[in-house]
Amino acid sequence: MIGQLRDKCRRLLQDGAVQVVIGYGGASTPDGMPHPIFVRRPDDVDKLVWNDRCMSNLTTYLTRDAVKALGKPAIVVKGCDARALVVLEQECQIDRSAMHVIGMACAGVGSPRAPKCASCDVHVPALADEVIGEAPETTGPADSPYSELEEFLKKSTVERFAYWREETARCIRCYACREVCPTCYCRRCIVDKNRPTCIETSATVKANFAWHVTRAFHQAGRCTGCGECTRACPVGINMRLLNQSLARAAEEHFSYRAGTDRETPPIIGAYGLEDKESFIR
Amino acid sequence: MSEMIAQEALPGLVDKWLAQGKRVAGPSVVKPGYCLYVELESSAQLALEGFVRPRNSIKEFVFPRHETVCRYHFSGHTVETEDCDPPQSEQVIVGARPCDAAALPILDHLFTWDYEDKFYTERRKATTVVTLACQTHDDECFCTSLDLGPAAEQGSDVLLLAMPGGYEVRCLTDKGKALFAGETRTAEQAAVVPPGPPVTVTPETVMTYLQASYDDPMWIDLALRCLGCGACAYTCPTCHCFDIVDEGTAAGGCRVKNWDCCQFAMFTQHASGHNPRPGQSQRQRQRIQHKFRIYPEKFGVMLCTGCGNCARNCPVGLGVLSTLKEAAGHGPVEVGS
Amino acid sequence: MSEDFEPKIVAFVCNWCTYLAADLAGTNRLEYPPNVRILRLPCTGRVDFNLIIKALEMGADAVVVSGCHPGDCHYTAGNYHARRRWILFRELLETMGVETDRIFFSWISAAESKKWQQMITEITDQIREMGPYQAYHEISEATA
Amino acid sequence: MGRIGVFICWCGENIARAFDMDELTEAVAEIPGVRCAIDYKYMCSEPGQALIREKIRSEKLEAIVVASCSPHMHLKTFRAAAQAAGLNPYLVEMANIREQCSWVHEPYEDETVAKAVSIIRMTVQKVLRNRALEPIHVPLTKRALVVGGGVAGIQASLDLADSGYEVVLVEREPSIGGKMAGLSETFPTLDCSQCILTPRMVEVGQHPNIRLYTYSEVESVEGFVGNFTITIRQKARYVDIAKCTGCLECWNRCPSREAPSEFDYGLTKRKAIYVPFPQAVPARPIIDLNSCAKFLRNECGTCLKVCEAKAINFDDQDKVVTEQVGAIVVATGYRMYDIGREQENAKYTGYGEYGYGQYKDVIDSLQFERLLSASGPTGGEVKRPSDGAVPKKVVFIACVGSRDNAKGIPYCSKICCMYTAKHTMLYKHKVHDGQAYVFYMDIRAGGKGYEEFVRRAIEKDGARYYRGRVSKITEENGKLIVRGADTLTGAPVAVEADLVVLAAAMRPAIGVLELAQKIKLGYDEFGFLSESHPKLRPVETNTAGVYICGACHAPKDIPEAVAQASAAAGKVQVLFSKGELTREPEVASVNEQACAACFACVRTCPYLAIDKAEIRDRQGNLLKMTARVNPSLCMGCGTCVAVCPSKSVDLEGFSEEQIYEMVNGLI
Repeated sequence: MIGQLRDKCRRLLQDGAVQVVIGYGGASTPDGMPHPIFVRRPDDVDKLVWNDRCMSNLTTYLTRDAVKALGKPAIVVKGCDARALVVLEQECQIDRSAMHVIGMACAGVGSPRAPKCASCDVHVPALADEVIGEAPETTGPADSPYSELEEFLKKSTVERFAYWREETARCIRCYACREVCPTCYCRRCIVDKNRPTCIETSATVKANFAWHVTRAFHQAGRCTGCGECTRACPVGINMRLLNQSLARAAEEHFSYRAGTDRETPPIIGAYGLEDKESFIR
Repeated sequence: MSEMIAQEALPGLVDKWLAQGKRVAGPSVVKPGYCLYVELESSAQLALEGFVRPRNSIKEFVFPRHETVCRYHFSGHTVETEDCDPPQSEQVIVGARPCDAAALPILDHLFTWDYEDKFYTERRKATTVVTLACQTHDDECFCTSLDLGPAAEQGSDVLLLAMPGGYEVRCLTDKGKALFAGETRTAEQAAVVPPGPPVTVTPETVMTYLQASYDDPMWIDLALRCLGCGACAYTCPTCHCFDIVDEGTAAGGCRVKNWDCCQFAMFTQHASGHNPRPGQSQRQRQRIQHKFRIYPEKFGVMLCTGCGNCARNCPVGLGVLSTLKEAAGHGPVEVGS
Repeated sequence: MSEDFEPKIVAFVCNWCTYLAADLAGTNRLEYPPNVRILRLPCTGRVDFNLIIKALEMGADAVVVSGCHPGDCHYTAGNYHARRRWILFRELLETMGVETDRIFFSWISAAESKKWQQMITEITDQIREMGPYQAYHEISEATA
Repeated sequence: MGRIGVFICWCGENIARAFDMDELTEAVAEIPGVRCAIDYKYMCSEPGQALIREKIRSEKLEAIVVASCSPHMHLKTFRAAAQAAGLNPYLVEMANIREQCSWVHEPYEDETVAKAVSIIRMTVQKVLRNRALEPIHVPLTKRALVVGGGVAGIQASLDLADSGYEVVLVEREPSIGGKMAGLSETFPTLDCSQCILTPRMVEVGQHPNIRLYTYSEVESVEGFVGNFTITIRQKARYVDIAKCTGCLECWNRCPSREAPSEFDYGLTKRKAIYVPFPQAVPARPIIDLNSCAKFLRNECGTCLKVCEAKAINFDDQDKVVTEQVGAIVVATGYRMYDIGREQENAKYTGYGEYGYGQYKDVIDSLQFERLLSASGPTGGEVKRPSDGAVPKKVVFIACVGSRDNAKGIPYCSKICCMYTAKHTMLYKHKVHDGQAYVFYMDIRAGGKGYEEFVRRAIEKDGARYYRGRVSKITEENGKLIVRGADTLTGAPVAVEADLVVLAAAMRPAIGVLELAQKIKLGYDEFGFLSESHPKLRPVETNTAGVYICGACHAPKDIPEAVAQASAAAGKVQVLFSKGELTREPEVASVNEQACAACFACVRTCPYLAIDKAEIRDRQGNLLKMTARVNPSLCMGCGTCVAVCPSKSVDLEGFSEEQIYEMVNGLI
């Protein structure tokens, strides 16, 4: 696979079809996680690597000015990462035709495997210009994407609140969750807006709670479940649960799964006359 | 010959401090894979083995991420302000890593050299640091490159070193002595100081390079993958930037001091809209230049203890060590597939 | 529950239906408990979830969002957009353990002054029964 | 800290009976930012307003709060008072302590008093963040586009043209006149339809203020109220109507007569070059490609030879023209429900059981209008299509499609009861020994002289009415057997008819949805265009500057369509009555630097008031994309603000800051 990937990227760069390949490169330690690299010369394609430790969702770089300035990109994506491309395209953040998408067939990443991999149904990326590697033999997703959430929801309201109180109390407001997220691309995050202060910047439980509500809800109908926020969090806040909760709601109420359908408009900004209202007095 | 405390006696001592009303902080596994320094409610939470070092640093017990420095409230048409005092209660940080403790003298200097920040100094005065020498290290550790090591004593009041059956107790200050008075017994042998990580860079070469490389395009390349979050700075034992904001309602509010990070675009954003460090490359350069050139030029000491937290916590594996290696001309370690 | 607990209820209402219903309740002298604080907004479509959180941070024991019935929005569709967001937001609050039985959504037309009166009376009684929203008040006061 | 004046009104006893007004005023005076708090018995009275004006000046107030009744009651009053004192009117807010406090809560209770103070505090918090605003001025092109040249479009065009405004009238067919031009006589007065309509058509054709585009369609609509750019496609007619003198020699000499006449609904044939009907406007011919030998087989060319004006042009092409207008009136009218089996939409099922399209003598009511018309194929004599015999028994079936959910339409088509009565009457007047039968569901004859008209058809002209549906029509021995039921007697009814006339439901004209999408109009599930408000804004739409009239909105008869057309014209005149448009400034605007250009707001805005825009540097390089609000279209609902994740769009008058500070006032 890696040979194919390097050959392809070498050709793309040699032909001038792209100016930069956004891929995975060497780790700082032998067993470490390959980190994002930006290959601009055909001679450097041998720096590209591919293994099951390629965690990063590189699509987060597509909206960054410094990366955009490098010229037309080729980007290496896993199936789960590619879903973000759909969201970015729907939200006018990328021009799909102005990039080359190299999809990597993937049997799962992380050791132990990332939680998302158990429910993976995108071993082969959609929307790719080509796919490198063979689809792994699977018998479909091993697990529901919402099993962790469903287990969690068995707790009482009081227990759930106590859980989030404890989780969010640890938050140091480093915003790694925001920065690593491909669909958190605002130029000025609401939390950085101080007239008015919707969410205080202090790392208090109150403000942290409000921040996590906000981060999660801004992903409603947009989060593609790549799990980068949770992976990036230095203090281990389980944001995945919150994302799952909204993804499940979108699927349940609006039959919508973010990043799977280029044609259906995003659910926020649209409405249905028949939307549920049993909870409305 | 050495003073020691038995393995099983240490938890009891921690609980004793707690019973004395002290605030005690130490490493604790809050969930699998996440060992953090936290305020302990009992010794049962304390974790001293099974990890290289906690993902955060002890700075938050002397320089908390959020602190109220004064309060104000409206009274009719006047505003009344009320100064806040830092807590005076004694605290013990137990199980600190030498690379954490070594940051304290740096912070001590920083918070007092031109203005005494009483919120820091009062807390610091009331703090006793019980450091545990490192038994292990990982590839991100580079304390030895900064003249520190697994049993470095800087900033510690007590240094514990693992030995069979317990810990050798080296009381380095009066505060430390007081804390362990009557709690130790004499042992036949002394603990063996474990080896530290290999020296990989030298401050001198880095300094020389940084002095010459302000406009090196390396910064642009290097910063491409930087996402601009604060995971490195907020878990760094020496990073100390903060932001002062007012938070309040129609009744009044408080002026608070919160951690801030030079990697945020907002950090240097002017009210005019101008930003002197508009891109991530300028911000990355600033972080490295500040730690390894600007600060040492001014105060004679590097703003880094080689703990490696930046690299461990960076979502894209960008730590100061790899940057320094690149800066020193060694080039980053590349690992093929 | 302490006898003198007075629930603090914040209502975000649209200018064209529920605000007018509350006006009409006044004109008709339909008495209800004074615990509710009404914030007039142009449309339920303008009500962002952050406002609900902010109200809880300010010590609200209950939050009401109310506007025109579906099909009656002064701006054609603002309430439909709002409804869709509430559907999603409620799920998030459920997951986070926020007491969704303290957060009320309703459609009250300009003519339904009686409904306004009844709803506010009921909610006030219910919250008086439930007591203050202690769990949220606690996190609002906790520092870290 | 602000210099806010708070004026607390007693409203006689209405407010004052609930509070100790002195204490309330003292408490309010203590609210941070309040410069002075003053109570008065009737703040809205002239002395009250004078007090406000005086204090604004003497205390140099920066903004004021009037604590009294609902803003729906007096906000305008107090804003005007402030303006008279030189204070920008948008720096005035009201605290509603009457409807929402003193009238509904226990007087003098602590909680009641606390609530009043709280309401005022929140309002002070808000007004501290109010900004002085100026009305928005929008330039205005005082020309109107009318789409559709039926009776409604004609009426709207003439009203506008007569009041001095230029009108661009676009009609899809080769002539204006619409459905009404083909009708015989009109209920309830039995005036000749053409006699009343054709002079109006001529007027349109000759009016100096009307630019008429027939055989043309609206291709695109860009812009917004006051400033629309319309692209119109003039379809190739192969006759240059500017050169054509209307001698109609071509028509006379054309050898082809193969094509079914559109005007006669297929009851007759017409030539390949033809004028739709003699009174057509413009009275100029058109060549039908599909029946002309020149186009089909490259033969003939007779018309070219005989035309002295050299107006025939076989190489004619569609032309696209653009027009600038400030307002649009949509009057696209209706079409009939497709009665036969063939349907373009699965929702509508048709009436296969009635044999329409299968039996020649089962016709629809518009065809019957042609049979009754003096200008029709039979010269006004009632002769049935199959053999030209005069039918002695004619069955009229009402509600064919209408009010029949099973057939896809639940609504009443409104005019069928009346024209069916008219049909029986006109038939009787022409065939004295004939008998008319009517199957109906209910008689709906609301309207001036309508009920009397139906009674006349029954009582004077002897039409036999059966209240019941027809289940099936069959043909036996040259007769149409109409089987139905008379639900009033409970007996089955079978009539041996010579002719059956079906009163089909009205549906919106073909293509109206495409037009609605171009103009961004709402429509219902049947394709009828949506008015802005059913009671108060019946001819306005949610797209500012666009109005609707006639049957494109809902089934209606001629008087209603005409009344609505005049109403729409009136609304356009109101719009055009000022030099430019002035709008309330409480609209949304985008912080374009902060905007991430996700365009959630664009998707959300009910008024399509937000556009995707580019920010370029001086060299023309694209710096970034941004959302941009068109203040001439924004209605100020603020839905965009709620969906903007970064709050880069904000709404004047209900800004983020104002609202959050109000919530911060909830102490």
